[in-house]
Amino acid sequence: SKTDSSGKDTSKDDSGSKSNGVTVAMLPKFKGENYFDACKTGAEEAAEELDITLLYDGPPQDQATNQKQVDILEGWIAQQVNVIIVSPNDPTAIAPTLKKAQNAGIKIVTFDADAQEDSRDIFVNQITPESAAKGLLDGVADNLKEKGYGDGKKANIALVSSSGTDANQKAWEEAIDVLLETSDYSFMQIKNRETDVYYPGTDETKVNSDSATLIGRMGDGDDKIQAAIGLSSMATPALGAQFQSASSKPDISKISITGLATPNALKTYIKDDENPMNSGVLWNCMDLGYLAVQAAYQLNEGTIDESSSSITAGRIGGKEIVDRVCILGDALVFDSATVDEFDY
Amino acid sequence: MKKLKLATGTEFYLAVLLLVALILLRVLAPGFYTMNNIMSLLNTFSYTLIAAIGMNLIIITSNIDVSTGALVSVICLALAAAGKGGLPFAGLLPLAMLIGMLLSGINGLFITGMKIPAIVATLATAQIFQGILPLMVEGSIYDLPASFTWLAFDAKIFGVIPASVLLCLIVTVAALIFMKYSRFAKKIYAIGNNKQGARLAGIAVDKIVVITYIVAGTLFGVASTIIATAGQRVTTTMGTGLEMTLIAAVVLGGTSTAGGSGSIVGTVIGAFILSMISPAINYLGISPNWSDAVKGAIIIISVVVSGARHIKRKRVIEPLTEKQLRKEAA
Amino acid sequence: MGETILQLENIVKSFPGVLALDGIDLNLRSGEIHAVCGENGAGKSTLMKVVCGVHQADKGEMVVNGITECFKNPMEAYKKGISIIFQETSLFEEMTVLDNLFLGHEKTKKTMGISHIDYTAMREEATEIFKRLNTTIDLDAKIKALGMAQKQMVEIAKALTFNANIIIFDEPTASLTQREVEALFKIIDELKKSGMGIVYISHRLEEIFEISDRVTVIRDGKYISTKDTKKTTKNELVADMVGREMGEYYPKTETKIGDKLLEVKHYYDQGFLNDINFYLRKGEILGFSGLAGAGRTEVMESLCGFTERAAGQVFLEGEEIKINNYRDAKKAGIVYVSEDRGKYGVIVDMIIKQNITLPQLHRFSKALGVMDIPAEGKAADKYIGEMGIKAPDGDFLVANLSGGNQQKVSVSKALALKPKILILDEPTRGVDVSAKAEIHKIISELTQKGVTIIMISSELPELIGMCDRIYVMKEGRIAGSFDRDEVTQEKILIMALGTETGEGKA
Amino acid sequence: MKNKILSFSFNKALFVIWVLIFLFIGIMAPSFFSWPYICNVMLRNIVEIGLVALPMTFIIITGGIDLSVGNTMILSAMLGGLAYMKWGNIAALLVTLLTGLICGLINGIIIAKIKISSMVATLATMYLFLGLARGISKGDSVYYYGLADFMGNTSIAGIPMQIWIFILLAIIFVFVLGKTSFGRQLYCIGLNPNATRYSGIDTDRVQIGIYCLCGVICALAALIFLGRFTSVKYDAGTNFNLKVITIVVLGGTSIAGGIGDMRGTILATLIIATLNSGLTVMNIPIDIQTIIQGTVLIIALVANAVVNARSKQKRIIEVKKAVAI
Ligand SMILES: Nc1ncnc2c1ncn2[C@@H]1O[C@H](COP(=O)(O)OP(=O)(O)OP(=O)(O)O)[C@@H](O)[C@H]1O
Ligand SMILES: Nc1ncnc2c1ncn2[C@@H]1O[C@H](COP(=O)(O)OP(=O)(O)OP(=O)(O)O)[C@@H](O)[C@H]1O
Ligand SMILES: [Mg+2]
Ligand SMILES: [Mg+2]
Repeated sequence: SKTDSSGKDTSKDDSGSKSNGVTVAMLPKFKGENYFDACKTGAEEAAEELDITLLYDGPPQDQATNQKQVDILEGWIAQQVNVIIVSPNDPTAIAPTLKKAQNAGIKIVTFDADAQEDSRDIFVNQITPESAAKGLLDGVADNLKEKGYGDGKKANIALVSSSGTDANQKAWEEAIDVLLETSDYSFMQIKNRETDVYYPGTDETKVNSDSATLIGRMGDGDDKIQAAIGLSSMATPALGAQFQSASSKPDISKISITGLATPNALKTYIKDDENPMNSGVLWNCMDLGYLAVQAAYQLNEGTIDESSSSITAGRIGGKEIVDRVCILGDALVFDSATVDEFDY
Repeated sequence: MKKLKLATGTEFYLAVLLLVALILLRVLAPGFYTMNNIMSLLNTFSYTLIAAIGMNLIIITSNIDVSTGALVSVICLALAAAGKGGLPFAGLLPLAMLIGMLLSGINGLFITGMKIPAIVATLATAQIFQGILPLMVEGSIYDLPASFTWLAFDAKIFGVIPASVLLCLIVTVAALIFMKYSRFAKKIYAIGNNKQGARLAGIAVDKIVVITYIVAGTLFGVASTIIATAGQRVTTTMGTGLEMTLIAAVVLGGTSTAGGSGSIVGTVIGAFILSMISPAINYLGISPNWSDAVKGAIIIISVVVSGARHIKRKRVIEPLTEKQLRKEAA
Repeated sequence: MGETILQLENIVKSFPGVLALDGIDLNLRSGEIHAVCGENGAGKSTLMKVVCGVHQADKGEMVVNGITECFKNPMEAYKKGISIIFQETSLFEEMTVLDNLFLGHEKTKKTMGISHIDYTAMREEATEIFKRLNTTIDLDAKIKALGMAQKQMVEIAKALTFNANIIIFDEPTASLTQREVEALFKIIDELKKSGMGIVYISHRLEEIFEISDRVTVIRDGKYISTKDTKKTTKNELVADMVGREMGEYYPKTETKIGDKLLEVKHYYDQGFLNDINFYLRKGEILGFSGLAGAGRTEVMESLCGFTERAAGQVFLEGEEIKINNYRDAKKAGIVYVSEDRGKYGVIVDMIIKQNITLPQLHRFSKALGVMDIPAEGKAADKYIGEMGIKAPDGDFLVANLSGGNQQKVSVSKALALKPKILILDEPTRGVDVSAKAEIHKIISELTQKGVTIIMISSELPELIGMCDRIYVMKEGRIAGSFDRDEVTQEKILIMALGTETGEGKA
Repeated sequence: MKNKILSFSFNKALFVIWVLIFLFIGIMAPSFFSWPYICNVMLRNIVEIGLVALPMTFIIITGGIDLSVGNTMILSAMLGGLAYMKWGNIAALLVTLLTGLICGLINGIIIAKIKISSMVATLATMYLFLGLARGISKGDSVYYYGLADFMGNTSIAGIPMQIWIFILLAIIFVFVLGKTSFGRQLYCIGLNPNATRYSGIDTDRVQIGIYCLCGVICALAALIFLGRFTSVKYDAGTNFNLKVITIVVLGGTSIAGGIGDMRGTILATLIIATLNSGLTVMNIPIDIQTIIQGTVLIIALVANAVVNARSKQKRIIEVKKAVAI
């Protein structure tokens, strides 16, 4: 193979041997984290089935920025790949580059997070923001109610987001805000947006230290935080870990933690009775990667186009497409009973 | 006859600054003083200080290391790889120290052997280290076993104090003793003060510099162990940007980047102030977005103030008025 | 006096461009104080640096305590029983006095098998030494906080921390007060009685007569004589020191001396200079003499705006001028050539023409500030020719020139500014004999061209040979002045040393 | 002139290295050899770093360093972007450039007047500028606007705007450093600041001047950067300083000051640009690109050290000859 000096960052075997010569390039927000690794596994599976070349590259974790993504995209545009699948760090900022790609005849699929609508052909959405927000809030609401919060007693919640510019997290935050206004969830509140929504970015050490600070602020009382929700697949395990390593742990009968993350990343904490994290929220990441590559391939082949209202995607079957958005499904909430059923 | 002399000059001013800040926090952000916050702060402080002591040694010899961040990332990842295989903490710590010694030693050899200024030499090795990482692993190693997170999750002194604090205490005390009672430390200072003079005094300058890098590398290894084992996942970027924090802590602690001066006590205070800023700001109800600005402002103010003090000291004799001079002459 | 403990034979040492030592013999016995004297630059310090391993001799033999030695660094020499107090301090500024005293040979002891520094022992010994030296310096103070005299004391104390039987003092008293000098002499006497051999270098002749047993004179790197101090006189010694035939090297040509060009009245700087008054007449060569550190450089640097002045007036051609920085001085036609050629004079890593044009880049540049390289070359060629700089052309790297030629570049740089008043600070320092003569010739020629010159020099024959008038400075003041026809070396020395009340006219 | 010959041959070596890399990549990945790619990707992507490397060469030649460049750039972009939202394009331009200027002025004054080492001073301002950008933007991105779009995304005669700007400035900087008296002063300060001051040159003013210049160029780069990436976040300047310094050092400028050549910097810019985009085209992931860049830098450093040691030896021999004259 002439280009695979690294051997592991691309899943293509030898571009020459691919019979149908379609090249799909996949760009995660950043590389090397369970979530996107699971997506990648699904994507590779689809590429294998379809016998196409899959390029996979992304920014390193601490540089999950639009700039890095644009740098990589420009390389792919120059190479004239057939389809680009991308999970943008910044939906607005990436749009011009995506449009440039489209002008060069490249199809654009967004997955995991959307870009500006006019800069992509299809968005493979894992979940609607509403469904995600509901899953997350349910994760803590039931738990908090069990612990004595409710109508008479307000609970303060805090969010650990990512960098503050990603479309998903923004959408989920907004959806959470909306839900908090509804009666079911109105006993919970975000008291101070300045300090109670953390944006540590994607650097592990920073995520850890912000999570530690938040855990330190948790406990019983109006000036404390009662529920922490991780909005990124990095933040949630960090919350679990920082609780685990906290010296004088906040009273677990008064607090609750949940968030988005892959089951494997949360297994330890969910199963631990001493840890206030009882559930995690996610969707099937492998299916997400699989579906994205399927959609990409079919766009390129012309099997589907802007006006299609459904797609038949190999092993996961048919999915609906509405307004060029293809939804994978609902939130997957796992707890100590079900967490072992997954392996990613 | 022995005078008790804890701190002088910069250290003193810093300690006062810190004290004032701590008192203000007591008033303005009572939540800051919860056990939990103090302990999590101490944990951050631990690894910052351990690594900063290493950086301090290097800077005293009038060299510098901008590859520390990358180096720490490499060690963290190697640790994770070993930890995934079930190596317990008792094995992780020595392993980290060993890798630190090796890589940092390479830095030292490179600088002294090729006679390349430390800042560019380590700039180059930083890129190499950073580049090695993706060869080792793509992105991160996760699902680490319980044995890996033992230090962070389970090792608690009296059930509350994180063991990292103990590590830090051991390193700090050892460093204090080492800097005061070892002949080696005197050589480090002498080199930083006056390389040529040190050579005249029969000091093997290059050898000492390399050893200093090795010692610092060992400390980077210890710090890496704390950083790496904070959770069940280790990424390729665990140490990113750490070098700047360390240099800032050292400089804030009164060590001159020109070399030859600097104390462990200063570095302790410097590291503490830097570790404190983020949580303090959060507890004060200020958006964390301002924490870097506060950091920068504190460094600038302290550097400028001590620099201005320096300028004043140079002009020993106050300008006298003509009359006074005349009187004296008479 | 006992047996010989240090024997030097035919020591030769050269530096690029300078033959610093040319066959020196010296013999030091135990229990003797052996003075070494000579003019500035005679090679005394270099000789001692060779002895203690800072430099290695090109030729010659050194026998220490009966063994032939060649030390690679001073630490080796210390360990073999030689300790030295350097002329320029070699202390570590940011470290404490105690650390400096024992650096490289700290006292150690073992606690639980681990060897560590024994501060108590070091402190005891240091206190002991300071008591003997009759001074009180805080052992925990940093060197940078000390004054010159205290630093000097630390140097002496440092030498005493070694178990040496040979101690070399290179001008130890230059910055000590009388009380400290007396204490030092007591120490030296004590050391002598305990059987040590002491080499003592000083410019203060009366000191030499007070304490030394024998005195060796070197001149221009050559061995001149060794005499019993008791059997010689001050005049004999001075004659040995300066002894060359006068006049030969100083081609002074008579010029017409005009009116007062520059006058300085009641001038003070930020603390050291004290009521400086002098004047300069058109066309003359005005000399400034004094011991090292008397303040000559200080006066000129302050006058040229490098350091702030506190009070006083400066008149140029009768009109008062204010000089706030060197650019003002240049505008007024006053140009300074520094004594420290390497540090302040020339940029050795640049070529000759770039050095010469540096003070007036605007004159050698065209529109948009473009350097006019041909013009630079022309200027350089002019001075290479006029000054006799030994270089093929202006593109020659200054570092590759000998010291004398570098000095000529430094002077050329100043001359290119077409100064009215040219201040030459030690223009012949570190310059070999023939180059010296050339520079003197250049100076004479300059006066013919209407340049008025102030010349600072530590070499008396040079001043006497070249100058129309000489001011003598002492401790930041002008001690007096001499006209050309009345001056002798002895008179200047006496005034500079300030031992006898032979006040000249102020 | 020894220096000149030395740097000239070093430049030649750089040029050869560049040609080799260029050809190698071109042969390995033919898609690289297309004019649109070379011009729109390879060159366009390096412009910001290349631009800042120009004044950085000045600074390093005087023996200084500026670690705050990346954050100066981002802070200028931020404030400019905010000014646009309030007052429009012209104000944005003024605010951007003024921010850069003030950042540079702060650096210059701390370094030249308070005599703090340039490393410490700019390390501190690096944090300050980063923090200000973060605090002011509250962590949000600032998006591009008309002027930035114009600077970053328009082409003139088929060549992107920013490349024209770079070419123009590169010519000016080569000219100023190599030909003018100002350039001469920079070398002099780097080689011997004392002697320069004793020649009557206001070294403080020159120093402050070049840090200001650097700030302004950072601001210019900020406009282009913002245009090209369409948005800027506070942390986008991380590592920018090291990238710039890498280029300057690779170009043969000595970190100790006094030695350096603007043409070397420009060649090094080309080399890094070629490596960056060439390796991308070859589908070598970006992290491996770092290792290659590091290796190239090490080779350059070692080559430089060897050349310097040789020239020093030569000088000693020549001194001996000169003594013989
Ligand atoms: N490292 C050196 N490189 C070149 N020349 C040197 C060096 N050290 C000394 N010289 C020269 O050697 C000569 C002798 O200098 P030395 O310092 O020994 O004189 P000295 O007799 O001690 O004078 P002083 O009374 O001023 O101390 C001088 O011409 C000096 O410039
Ligand atoms: N402001 C000051 N306060 C205290 N001491 C000072 C001050 N300025 C100068 N001195 C000291 O005064 C002395 C004057 O030095 P200067 O260089 O002017 O003497 P000099 O006669 O030119 O001697 P030489 O050139 O032979 O060294 C030096 O020892 C210097 O350290
Ligand atoms: Mg001497
Ligand atoms: Mg002088």
